[in-house]
Amino acid sequence: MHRVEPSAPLLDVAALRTEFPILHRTVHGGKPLVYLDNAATTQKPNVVIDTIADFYRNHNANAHRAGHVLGSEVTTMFESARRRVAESIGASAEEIVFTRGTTESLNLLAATMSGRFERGHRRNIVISEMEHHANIVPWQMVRDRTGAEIRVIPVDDHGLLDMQVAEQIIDDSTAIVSIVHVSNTLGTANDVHRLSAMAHGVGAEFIVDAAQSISGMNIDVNEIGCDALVFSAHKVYGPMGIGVAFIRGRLMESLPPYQGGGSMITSVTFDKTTYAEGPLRFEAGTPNIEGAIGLAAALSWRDSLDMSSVIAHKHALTLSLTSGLASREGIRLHGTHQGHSGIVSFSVDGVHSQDLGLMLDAHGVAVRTGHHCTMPLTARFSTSGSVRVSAAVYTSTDEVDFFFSALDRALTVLR
Amino acid sequence: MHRVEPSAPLLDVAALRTEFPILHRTVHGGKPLVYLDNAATTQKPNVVIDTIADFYRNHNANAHRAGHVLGSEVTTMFESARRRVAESIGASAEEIVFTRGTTESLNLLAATMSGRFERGHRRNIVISEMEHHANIVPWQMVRDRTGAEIRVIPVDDHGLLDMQVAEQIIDDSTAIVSIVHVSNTLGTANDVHRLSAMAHGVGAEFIVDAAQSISGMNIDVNEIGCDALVFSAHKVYGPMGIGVAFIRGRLMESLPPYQGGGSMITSVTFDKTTYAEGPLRFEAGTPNIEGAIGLAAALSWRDSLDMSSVIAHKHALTLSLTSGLASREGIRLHGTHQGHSGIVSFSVDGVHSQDLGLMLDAHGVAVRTGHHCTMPLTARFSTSGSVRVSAAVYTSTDEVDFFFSALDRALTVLR
Amino acid sequence: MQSTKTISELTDEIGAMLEALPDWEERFGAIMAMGKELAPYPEEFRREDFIVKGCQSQVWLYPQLADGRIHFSADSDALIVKGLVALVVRIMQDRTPQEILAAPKDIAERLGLVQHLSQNRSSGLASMLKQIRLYAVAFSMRTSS
Amino acid sequence: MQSTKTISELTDEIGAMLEALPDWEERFGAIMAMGKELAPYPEEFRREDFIVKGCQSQVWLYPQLADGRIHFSADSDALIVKGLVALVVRIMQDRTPQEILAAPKDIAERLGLVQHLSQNRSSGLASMLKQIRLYAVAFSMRTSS
Ligand SMILES: Cc1ncc(COP(=O)(O)O)c(C=O)c1O
Ligand SMILES: Cc1ncc(COP(=O)(O)O)c(C=O)c1O
Repeated sequence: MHRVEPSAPLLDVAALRTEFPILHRTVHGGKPLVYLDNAATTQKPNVVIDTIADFYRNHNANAHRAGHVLGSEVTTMFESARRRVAESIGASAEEIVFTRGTTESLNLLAATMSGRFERGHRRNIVISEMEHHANIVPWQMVRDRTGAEIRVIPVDDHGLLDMQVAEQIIDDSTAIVSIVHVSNTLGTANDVHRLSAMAHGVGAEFIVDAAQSISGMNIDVNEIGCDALVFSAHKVYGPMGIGVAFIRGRLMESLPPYQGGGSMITSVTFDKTTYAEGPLRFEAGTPNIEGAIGLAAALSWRDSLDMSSVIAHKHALTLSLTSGLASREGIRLHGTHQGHSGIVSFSVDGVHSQDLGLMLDAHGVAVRTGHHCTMPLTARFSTSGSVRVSAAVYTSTDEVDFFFSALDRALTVLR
Repeated sequence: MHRVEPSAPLLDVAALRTEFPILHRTVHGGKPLVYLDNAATTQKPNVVIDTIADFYRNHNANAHRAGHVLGSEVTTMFESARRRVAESIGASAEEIVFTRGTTESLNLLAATMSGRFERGHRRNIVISEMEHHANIVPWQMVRDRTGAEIRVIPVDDHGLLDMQVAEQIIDDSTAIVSIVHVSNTLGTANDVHRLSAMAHGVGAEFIVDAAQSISGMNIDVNEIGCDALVFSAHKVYGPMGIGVAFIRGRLMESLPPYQGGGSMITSVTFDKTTYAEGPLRFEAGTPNIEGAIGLAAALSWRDSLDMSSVIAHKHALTLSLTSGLASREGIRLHGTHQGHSGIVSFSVDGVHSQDLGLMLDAHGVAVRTGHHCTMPLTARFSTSGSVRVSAAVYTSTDEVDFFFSALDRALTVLR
Repeated sequence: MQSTKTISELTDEIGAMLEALPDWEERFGAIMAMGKELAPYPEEFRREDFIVKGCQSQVWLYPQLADGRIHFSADSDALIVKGLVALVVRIMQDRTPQEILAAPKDIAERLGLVQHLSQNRSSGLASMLKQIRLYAVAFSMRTSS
Repeated sequence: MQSTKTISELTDEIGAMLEALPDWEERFGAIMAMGKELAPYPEEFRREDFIVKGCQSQVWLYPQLADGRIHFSADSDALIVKGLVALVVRIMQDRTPQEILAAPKDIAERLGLVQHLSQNRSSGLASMLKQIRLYAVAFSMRTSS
């Protein structure tokens, strides 16, 4: 987690909001939309929408294979997008694989790394109790195929990983440690540096699920020291259907291909096929070029903001949310982090989370309720799921105020 | 292949072209773009571009999981897109899985059907010599894992499948027959009805790669009788990063999940996870909702055209191309179909296909050269690859004329 | 008690009633009020087998055949969803399996403004309707044999 | 023969020359003409080992160290690509491995209008430059040891 610098220049949220057309729409016959479901997906600024439209209006072709000018333009755009992604996380372009999203990135890693469990003495993978299903189910599939063991770092009542248990279960029979950077349900930021050191200390590989951290912090894969890091474009102001698996060079070289098809081969005969090197080996078929270019535009937009101001703004929002909730009776916060993820989950005694979500929606406030694709974690804190409020860089303090007035009204009706 | 009806109303190509902004751009300093690489990817009409922009400007949210109004809207749009896709190929919505494209669809099928080869007496899969790498490599991966045998239907000098050999090698030890509908290299349309009957006659399952046929013919999965059919949106005027696997209900029920993550589960604990039924089981993670909606818009656009007119127009283009090429000296057509795919490949004695492609590009004419991701097939006809010209519904006869004048000029320089 | 109106009539009537309300807060209020009028759910049937799958909250639905008509008991741990299942039960209560099977397929849509809820998978409206239809199929086979 | 100009100067010069041509037909003409001036490729080195990977056509590139400088022979079965490899060889011919390794990394880009070709992976321009660099690394290790 980044330090919050009190001296950071104030973010001009009103100006930012003008760049997001959807923030000006109304719902349910005239109610302003108050979008607080940003952990599910973020909205897109004009520059991303326009980049996509411009791509199809002026450039569209298939990359890599074409000998014509459109093809060259598009290959340049696609490979610049790869460099742009690499730059923004401190990687090199050869380490960036484009996927459909975080989920596919983790499936790709799980499937191609599963050989780790088939030979040698390293027989377990360590994840945590706060993982998204995307970082649980692919490993369960590997387990079912290879007999690998899944070890789980538990979460304490504050919503923090139990690092003492982590120290114990990450041992020299561990092949992989794969941990979420910022929890999509609790908003907790995990100490990935320490986990990275633990993993490497026993010779295991370390994977970071950065789906929720990519939009609100500067990420440097070398500073973290991870072997792989994954995220989705749609959670960082970019389009759907595109995501990233950063895979460190020496790890990438050791991995077999994932899907087969065009682009990922060097030669094909019916007897024998040889595979391309580098990221192309993992990008079978026509890639989502539109998506890659849209993602690059989104990351450039993100990088045009002063990150310390973003952090200060989201820290302030997070504090208003947690303190406002804590001051109301009968509300239980799930996790008590004081960070800047903008994500806060809670439940209300005697009120079903779904009722609360629907009532808030009646006022135009969009939040998420349920298990948030983290069933094991959510079950730990509440049987009826939780209400999750998640702010983005364009969330205004007025919106947080409006959320609280809607919450109070909803609770009056529901209790 | 559809019958070409001579009475079909004439397509108003000039009017169609106004809907495609990219067709009005110039390349290399003022040369009008003559885009004849449509088999690689098609251009997008305004309605598709606008649908995508509108989605992000006014609706964007994550589908399925949200309890708020945006989420409901988007779920409705996403599931209507699924119904739209289903309708346009005569399937039911529960049989439509959204993937990244043809390549992923075939990988999904190969991976989830690979159990077929691990038990029982059916130990081979039949493909053809004219398959795209996407319908070769995934099966080779399955072969390497399970020991399955790959049998190949050869192609004759006319570029047609040798159906006599097909009859012999499709036998009661065949588990799957997977064949391209229209060859992306030769333009040949295969007799999928007959192949379907052959496959089912021995109790095998039949898969159709419709990547090239979806844009230019009406496809009805029941009429073909296939068990699965796959295609990419970007080849039918739709966006990149989205495709379809139609999987017939009873086949789908029998398949294990492919990737793991959110949406495809019903419950997750660290011990045991249960999977959703229907297409959602194969759609782990946030889907490419933008893409699905864009694809639906593209299919609606396609369906707004009179298909018999499209076929007549593309038949005429195909005939001009083949007859124009045949009338020039030293040019060898690869395959001699007289169909309406708009795809024609050729090589020129003593001229390297790449030189020809680059020279045509110098005049603004975009064609594809090389192996077209069908190495085994291309190698059969020429060692230096081929030049492929591929027309779309918006290709004008003027463009074909321009292609021939550029070709003549290029050959003068190159020979 | 079975309504004297047809399934179709009752659906449109409830749809119109909900639509007439000024906003969603009121609509949810009306829906929750329907939930409060539900007869208590028999505790012996609060079992896994009678849970309707595909709802974010727990929904129980228990059918009983008497005199050729299906009588439903229902409950949910969430108030709005309990109201929704009450609404559905009110439409379908004490009908013959044949009546239920002949009911229009677009009940969710015809509830009009509830479309928001019906498209919202977590509300489970579609799952409830599907479950009722499945029970009707099962009972119709039993009564006809 | 090694040019009296530096790699960088020669690159810019060729870039400017190509750019000055009115269109791509002429540019390809000029490039093909360079290909025709290539010394014949020694048949004994027309071997798999000397094929440059990553080009759509076949490209052979054979390096020889003499007096501390690398002399390249090259060929291709396609005319334009043969011109391209001739162009690259002209810039890099008879240089020391150190000179080659110190050469600017953006030669492809600085060839200016050839950018179209350099981004066009099938032309293999990037692969040729990479292969030359690899040979320079290999020879520099040999000369320094
Ligand atoms: C016949 C055929 N099959 C499969 C593919 C692969 O499609 P995609 O690259 O969109 O996955 C293509 C196109 O490249 C094709 O033409
Ligand atoms: C922490 C985390 N991991 C993984 C995912 C899965 O991302 P996607 O659905 O984009 O594949 C999400 C978002 O849903 C997430 O928040």
